Amino acid sequence: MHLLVCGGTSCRASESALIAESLKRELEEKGLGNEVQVVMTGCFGLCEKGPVVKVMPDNTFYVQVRPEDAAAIVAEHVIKGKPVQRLLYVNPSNGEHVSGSGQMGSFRKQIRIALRNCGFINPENIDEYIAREGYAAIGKCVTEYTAADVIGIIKKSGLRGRGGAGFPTGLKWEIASKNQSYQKYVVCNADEGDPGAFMDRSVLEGDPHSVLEAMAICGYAIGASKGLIYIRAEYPLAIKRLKIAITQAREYGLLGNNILGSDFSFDIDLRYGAGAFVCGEETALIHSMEGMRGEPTNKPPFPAESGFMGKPSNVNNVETFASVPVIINKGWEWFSSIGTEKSKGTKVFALAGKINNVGLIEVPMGITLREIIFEIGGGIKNGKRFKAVQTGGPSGGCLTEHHLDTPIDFDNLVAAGSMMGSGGMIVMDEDDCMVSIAKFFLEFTVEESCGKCAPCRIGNKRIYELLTHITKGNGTLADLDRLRNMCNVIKDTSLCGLGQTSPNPVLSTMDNFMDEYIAHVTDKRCPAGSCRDLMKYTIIEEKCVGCTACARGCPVNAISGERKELHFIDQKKCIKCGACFERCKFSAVLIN
Amino acid sequence: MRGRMTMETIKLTIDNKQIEVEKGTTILSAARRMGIDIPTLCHMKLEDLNIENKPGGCRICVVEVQGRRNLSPACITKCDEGAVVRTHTPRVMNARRTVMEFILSDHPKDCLICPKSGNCDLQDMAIRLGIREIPGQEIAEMSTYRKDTSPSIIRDPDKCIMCRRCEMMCNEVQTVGALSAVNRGFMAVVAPAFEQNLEYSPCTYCGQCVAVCPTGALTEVDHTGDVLRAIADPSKTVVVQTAPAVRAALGEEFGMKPGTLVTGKLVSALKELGFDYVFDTDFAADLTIMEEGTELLTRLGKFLNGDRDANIPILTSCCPGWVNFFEHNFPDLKDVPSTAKSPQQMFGAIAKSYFAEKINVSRKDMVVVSIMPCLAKKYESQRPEFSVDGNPDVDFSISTRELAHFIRQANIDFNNLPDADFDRPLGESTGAGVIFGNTGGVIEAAVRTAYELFTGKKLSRLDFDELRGMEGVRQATIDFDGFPLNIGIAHGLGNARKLLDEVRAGRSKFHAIEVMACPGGCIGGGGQPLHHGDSSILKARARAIYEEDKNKPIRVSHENPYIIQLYKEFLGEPNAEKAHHLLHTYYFDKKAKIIVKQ
Amino acid sequence: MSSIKIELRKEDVDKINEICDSFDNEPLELINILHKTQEHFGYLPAEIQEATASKLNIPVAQVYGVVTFYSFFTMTPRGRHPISICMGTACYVRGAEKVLDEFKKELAIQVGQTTADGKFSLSSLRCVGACGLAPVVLIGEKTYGRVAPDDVQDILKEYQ
Amino acid sequence: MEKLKSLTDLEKVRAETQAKLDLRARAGSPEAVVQVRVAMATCGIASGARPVMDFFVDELDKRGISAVVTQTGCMGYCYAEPTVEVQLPGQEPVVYGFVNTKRADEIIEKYIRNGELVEGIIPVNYEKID
Repeated sequence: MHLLVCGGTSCRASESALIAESLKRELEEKGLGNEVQVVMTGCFGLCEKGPVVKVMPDNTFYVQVRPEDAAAIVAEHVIKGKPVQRLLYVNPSNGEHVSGSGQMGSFRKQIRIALRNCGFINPENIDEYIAREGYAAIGKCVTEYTAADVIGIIKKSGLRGRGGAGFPTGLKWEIASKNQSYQKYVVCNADEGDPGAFMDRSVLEGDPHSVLEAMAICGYAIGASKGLIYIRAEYPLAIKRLKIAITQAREYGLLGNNILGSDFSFDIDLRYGAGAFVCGEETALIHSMEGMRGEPTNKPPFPAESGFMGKPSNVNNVETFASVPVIINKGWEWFSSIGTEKSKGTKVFALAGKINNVGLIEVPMGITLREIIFEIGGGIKNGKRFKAVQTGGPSGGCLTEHHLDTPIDFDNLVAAGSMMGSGGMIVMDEDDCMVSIAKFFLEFTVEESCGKCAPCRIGNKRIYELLTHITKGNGTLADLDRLRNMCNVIKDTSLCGLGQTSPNPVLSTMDNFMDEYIAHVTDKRCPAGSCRDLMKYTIIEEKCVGCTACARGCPVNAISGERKELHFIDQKKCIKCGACFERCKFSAVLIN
Repeated sequence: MRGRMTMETIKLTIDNKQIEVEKGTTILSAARRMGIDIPTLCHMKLEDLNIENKPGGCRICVVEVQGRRNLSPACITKCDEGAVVRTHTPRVMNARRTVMEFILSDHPKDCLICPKSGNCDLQDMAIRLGIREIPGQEIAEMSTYRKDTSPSIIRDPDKCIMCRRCEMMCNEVQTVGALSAVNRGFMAVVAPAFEQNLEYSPCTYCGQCVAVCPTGALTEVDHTGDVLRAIADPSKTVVVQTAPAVRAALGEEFGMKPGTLVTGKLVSALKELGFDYVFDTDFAADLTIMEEGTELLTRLGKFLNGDRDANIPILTSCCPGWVNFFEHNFPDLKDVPSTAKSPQQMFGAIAKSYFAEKINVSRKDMVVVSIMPCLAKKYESQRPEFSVDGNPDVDFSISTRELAHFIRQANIDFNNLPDADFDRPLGESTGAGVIFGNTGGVIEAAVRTAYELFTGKKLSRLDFDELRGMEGVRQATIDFDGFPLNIGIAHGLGNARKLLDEVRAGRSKFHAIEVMACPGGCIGGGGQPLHHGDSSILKARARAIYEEDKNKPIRVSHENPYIIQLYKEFLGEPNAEKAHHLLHTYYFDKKAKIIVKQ
Repeated sequence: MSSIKIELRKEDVDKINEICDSFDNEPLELINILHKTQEHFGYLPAEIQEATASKLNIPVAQVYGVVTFYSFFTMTPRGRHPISICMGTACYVRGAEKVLDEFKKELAIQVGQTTADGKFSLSSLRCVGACGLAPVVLIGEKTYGRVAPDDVQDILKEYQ
Repeated sequence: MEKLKSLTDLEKVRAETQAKLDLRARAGSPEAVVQVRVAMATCGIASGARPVMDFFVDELDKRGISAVVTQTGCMGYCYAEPTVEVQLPGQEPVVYGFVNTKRADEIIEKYIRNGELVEGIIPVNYEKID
């Protein structure tokens, strides 16, 4: 028998170590030290109910355990085999105590649909994929369904594009299916480029066949016989596994002519990106696949009308495709039962930043940010205060404490001034300056703008310059008005989605953290203490012992003072490198 | 052409006014039809020439379309049924102004000394939008690049606004491929490969990039200073020749209606400027017809005798941009074009030999200046094979635009100048020489002469309408008294490429092909007054050229008395030894070559 | 307009021709061709672009336009130990910028440059997807996770 | 590989593979083996999953434990990479995080040999759909 004690960061903070000790002591006292082991584990993703203790092998789950509960657990459960009722998890929906973790599904925040095979199967072995119902969906499509049936199922499932704006996938397929052409293309957008997003890569590395199968299903639905995966050249492992998967699928005849004995033929090739974020935009992606500069063109015409080689093309991203086979297998009713009214199913997020459990998570639409950050994510690193979470990458915005309980779906995120984007979710704490964060994203946009249209090419550069100006303490209140106007115009006039969303990080931080902008321009102060130019290092008279360590360490000789006497920092010379702060053993250097 | 059928139409409202347009019409053209002049910067459309630039990049033409989240660019947004469009709401005006401020924030402010000043689309737009300041300019970095001067064209990429017109002309219309958008984002700019000089690119110096550039990013090399110094030098006899297309366009620079012929004033102005002899390139055009026509008939004779190596079709060779083009792209066909020099170079060769002897001036004391609608002529005049002991046959070639500047600088009131006549002997020309300025003109002039020489009969008509027009590729069969002569005509190098590909493949059915590098021919040359995207200007010039032809007493080259005299006194027979030496040339293989190192 | 002449070794010309042939000299495959070419030569200098353009029968300006559009393509040879610092958001909020600054300082080069001895080159890249290890630095094939500015000297010492 | 020409062919592959996997996992079955799955996505490899996988392959063999070591994709626990899932016959799989060769050794000796759980387990925190 094992007693698992959650050693996740937030449980640890609430005395999980003490609980483990108490349990061990109780077991020793009862002479069970050798038979029952106490093991610390990683986070259970239930931090709000922590600390948690799990009893193995019967999977009983205790929540909000205190060190003094150890005696009861050992005496009642370990010795008598009777669960301690008062410590059991209470199902919030019916108020019943739940004993086994098998019945506790409802409190697990994650459901894995797109990631269903990631971490389970060997991605380089097609048999393992097939063992988990792989290629059953395309089999079902070609034998049981018409193309219109398939489109109908996807439409009714409510699946929306996971790549950004959330366009209904079924509708997209329908449009492509209606455009007549002897040749059509299914394109998988695997040019995942948001800084901080890696869900597509994980799917391709962990479950490449699900994408291949879905592309074939799409091909069947829209009447295309050719698929292309546009993938970042920076993803060598994903490319390798895709190539293996394509080869295996061809060997089994699951790609190629007359799939599973039907009239339907479909094959897939790879095309490589070469490091241009804008190629995530579908018209740019298509130009890039044609060997050209990845510059977007005005829509309409949409790719469904005129795409790759001028032929009707349907572009979806990796995660969207990965959700498709399950929908066919388990039915649209099942899929649409998950999620919110307008956003069905689950969404994969790459949870990163100042959070304890950095990871790839898949959650049902409608979950709150609070659940993601404080339960699945295990809360903020180093016990700092939560400040904001950035979603949607360079196209998205920052959400704050006020949004913690907003159910997450496509529309709510947009209403809150951000967007789903591809699913990067970067958590920030009190040390992060929101002006600098905005600047960081704009620097990215400036770097990645294709340069075709003037507002994006020049305007974003001007925003970036103004933000830099502000973080250096040279901004004025009037600059903030100008900043907002520039942002609005760039959104309003840019040619493609990149420019139309690039000011979002600025606008959303201005909306949510205006006080920080104002502090930068009027008080010349960075509240988070991160803008170097706005820092001021001073020496606290009472604490300085005159050891000269700071003066010796100053690279620009900005510190003067005799030995054993108070030292002084010349603000004009100071380059704010922080060397004095680090060297002072007496905490006599003050940063403000 | 499609038959007349009922077009599907669309009704929409622009600025509270209803309009019905054909399906597929853009908001921009619908609005313009209603007299609503939505401003544009990158967009350019040359009607009837099938040339359109519409990257939707500048975003100046944005308008508000009810129900759309963002503003829409009028130039590429098609009208929707029932759409409600507004072109001057506060939102639109603010966006347009802010975008313009962005563009100007990355553009040098040296307008006062910019070669484009006063003739710049960007400047006009700044004036139109009433831009008075550029907020944030003091912290705005500007994108800067190396400048480049070639024999014909100056590039100042700092002034590039990425309208992509030059790139479109160079790649889509001309298929030259010297220019491309390079780099990304803020540093994106149009440039030759490796941002090297045009000299190291396949540039033909056709100057169409310059002709469409809305700013001072692409301009011609200015040789007026050299000309001024030559005129001022008492030891030099300065001879000027002026190309046919110049007289049909120069007036525009002085506010005259496009299509106004200013031949007489042009001659007066050149005399006022102090040129010693004012001659006409049309004379040399007549000479070209003598040589090229003879060459055509010789080759045709061989061809009709079954000689498969007779190099039929013959290709015209008067256009230097075209010559550059085939040297780069079709060096394998370099025996196919006529070996006749261009009129400019024939003129130079004759001026510095026949005429210099006549007036007893040594070659080195004579300066030949040409006024050309063309920038490639600058390069052509500098080709080493067109010089004798380092002394070029044509010393300086200046464009129509440069001449206009020159006239203004010399305090000449052009509009009130009296008409004057060209000097003789090299100023006398026929209608055949004049029409060299239009696409199809060279071949028409050649037909007029070749017909009479081939058949020994007089032509009953001199106007060959079947050879005229603005279609990019045209063909006609002329009855040479029972022999059907198949003629092909291309203007624009992309069109020429189509015909040349056929020649290369041995599929061409033509006996003679005329090629002009510039759309419309020389009247649309890279050195002409800027058309600013208005193709009606080109058509007016073309009409003027044909009008000049009609008014000429002699309209066939071989009847030009001074040409007859030239052969009698000096050259002997067309294509004979002396003529060959002075008036013919040879071509080079200029395709990029890979040299294998061992 | 003067004729362009470029010099290349025979084996290099052969290699370029072989790569282009393997894609049927199809200009639509330009990006794939450039990937293969850069994989072989390590970078894409002007001569190689000229030879590729010539083989594909497209303007070299077009090739250059593509090469300069995509950050994956480079015209300068990379160092023997190419250093890439991830500047994804996760790495950024965990201090990647300071790590990058430290590398710049230690190597005295800027992003996109190579040290004079050809040993190191410095680049920043978008998310490598190892956000759990942020900030992440890649040197050649090796990944360094949770890098602090203080670690930079020690890391570089491994390559002395 | 034979081409699969019908749904029946596909079902046959599915059933055979599943049966094989089931036999491996079932306690007491003649083919029962210890199954070790190493998360070998980019982030896992970047964190050192490859030497860990090699260690399991070599050491399980050396120590005479019949086991199948395979690679798999990202399990999602980026903060705890490298992660390894160990499934003893007849038991629920257990995921271990922060596995280096030292911890791998501990996992082999304590958990695989003796069934004693080792510290550093990552509890499954999501619902499966099958």
